[in-house]
Amino acid sequence: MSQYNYWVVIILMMIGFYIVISHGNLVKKLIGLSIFQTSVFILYISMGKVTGGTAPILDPDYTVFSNPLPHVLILTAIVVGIATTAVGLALVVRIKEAYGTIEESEIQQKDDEEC
Amino acid sequence: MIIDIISWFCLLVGGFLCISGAVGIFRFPDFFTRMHAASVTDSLGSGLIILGLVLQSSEWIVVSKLIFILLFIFLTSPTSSHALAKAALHSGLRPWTKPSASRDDK
Amino acid sequence: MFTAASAAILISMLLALGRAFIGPTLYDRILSVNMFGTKTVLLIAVLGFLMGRPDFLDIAIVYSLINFISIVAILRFFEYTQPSKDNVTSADEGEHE
Amino acid sequence: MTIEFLIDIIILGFLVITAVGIAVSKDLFASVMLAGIYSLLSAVFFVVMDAVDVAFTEASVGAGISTILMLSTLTLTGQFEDPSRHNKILGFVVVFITGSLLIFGTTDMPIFGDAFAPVQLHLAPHFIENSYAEIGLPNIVTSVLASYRGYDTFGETVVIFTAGIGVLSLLGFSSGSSTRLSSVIAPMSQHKILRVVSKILIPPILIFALYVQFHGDYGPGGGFQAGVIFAAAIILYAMVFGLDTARRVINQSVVQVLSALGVLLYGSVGLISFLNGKNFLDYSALAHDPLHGQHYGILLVELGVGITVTAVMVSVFFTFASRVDKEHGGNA
Repeated sequence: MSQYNYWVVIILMMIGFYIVISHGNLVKKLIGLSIFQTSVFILYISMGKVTGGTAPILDPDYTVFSNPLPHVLILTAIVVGIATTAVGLALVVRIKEAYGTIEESEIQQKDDEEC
Repeated sequence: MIIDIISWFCLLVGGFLCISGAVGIFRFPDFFTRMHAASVTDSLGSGLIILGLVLQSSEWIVVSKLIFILLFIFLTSPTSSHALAKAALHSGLRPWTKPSASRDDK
Repeated sequence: MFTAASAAILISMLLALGRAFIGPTLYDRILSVNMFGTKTVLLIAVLGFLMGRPDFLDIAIVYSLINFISIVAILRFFEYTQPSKDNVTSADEGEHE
Repeated sequence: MTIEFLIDIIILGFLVITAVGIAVSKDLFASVMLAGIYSLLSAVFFVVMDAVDVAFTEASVGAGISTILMLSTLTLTGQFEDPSRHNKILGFVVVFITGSLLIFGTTDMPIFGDAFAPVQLHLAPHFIENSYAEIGLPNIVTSVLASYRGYDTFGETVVIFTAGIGVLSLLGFSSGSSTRLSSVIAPMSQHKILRVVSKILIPPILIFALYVQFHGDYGPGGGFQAGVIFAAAIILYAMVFGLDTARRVINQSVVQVLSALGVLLYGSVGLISFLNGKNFLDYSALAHDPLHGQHYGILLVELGVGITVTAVMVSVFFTFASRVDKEHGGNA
């Protein structure tokens, strides 16, 4: 049971990966990508946890703190993640305008017809 | 000691109300009855749980934050329920009536 | 006692999650997302007490506010995806109270 | 087994169930809503893992902005996905093999929560023991974010700014003539109670965002979180009272200038310490007492981050929403 968190991280990561590679809809792919991303966040935060520790905000009542470094990395990664997701969604909207669809196979088909 | 007992009572009753509301949302036959179960027990349940926490806290900053949470929940939860019910009614969803009752209300 | 309260909240979260899965209409899903949000606020508040550092209630405050915004967003954008609303003229009578 | 670990197990189980639900659902609207639940759950998980600052960020980003952007995209691209999936079995095989290899890899990982794992021995003890003497702030995360790793955070802020520019250049700077047609009917005009409650709630949200911005040195919070919350209040206003009304209150070109201004503020704090003969972003150069210098530096840098994040989120929302309005004639 001691590796439970890491197993869950891998399961979530694989679910996200599966959505990205086997679904054709571009918005769905982005949702899968965000699941994948969150699983990485969970991995980092799990590694920073110390048993019996508390949140890394200094307080004279506590001596054991969890590792603050992963928290910093993930905090910025979340906001950067939403910013890049916004760019991805903007691309999807443009693709919809250019091709009339956001299904991967249909886009491929239209590209082939043009060649 | 008395305060402890009161707060435990509040937490337990609040927890019970949360579960009963959730059972309602799971078991009731249509959207409007589910919404009724959810919103009625949600307000009282969260109110009681927050009250129980208030009685347990010693610092005034914690108490005031809890009261803010309660205030926001009491403002937002009924509002979103109301807006949701209105939107559902607009979209053509009709309240569930007993199957044997007359079906002539559209 | 905090343990019992958090257990109750977790059970109701599970039931709301179930409704979010099976909910036949999208409104059921919105309802369960809303309920899930309220439960999350409560769970974070109770967890703060359970772990002995109740001064982190700011997160619960944020949730109670952001939840409302996301429900408004869902309703706002959901109206666009709906088909025509011609059949509700009778319901519109009571709008302007 | 402690109660914390038990809650950890349950929350992670919920996360897996929700992720499976997202994968299975054909209705993209339902997927987005489940993704909202997924984000709520991961925030609870972060609280259980003591990462209160991260939970704060996830709370304001995941449930709010992310859902709003996904939904506005869905109104433009359609609600349902094509059920014909070409490489279902191949995908499953690839995922299964990769997953098994990774799970095999976890046997080498240190035990969860081990205080003597390699991660805990390198930098963290220095931060935990010395940050109060060196920076003078109780919140170690803020100290590390703004001071020890200030250069890194500067880079992240620039990435957010660049993403904002990317969205603007993809979806167009101006909304053109169609807004004139739509300005007559405000959206959600039929939801009177919603409008009143939003009017009541927007000022507390803005004040709370300021509290998060300036209290971030002492508790959970900081520029990133405050920026997102501030933007969320403006987005709420725009959704309830109409995009044009919001544009009249907050001019979009001002927002675009502000997004650059935040990055500039951050960079110029670094330059000032440069000119005073210290390293780039070494805040002890800002005042005679190094500790005071650190305080000033962190305050200014967090302010810059907050301004950039707010401006980028608002301008991204405005861009998406004006597309939606154009597509659907502007009224609900």
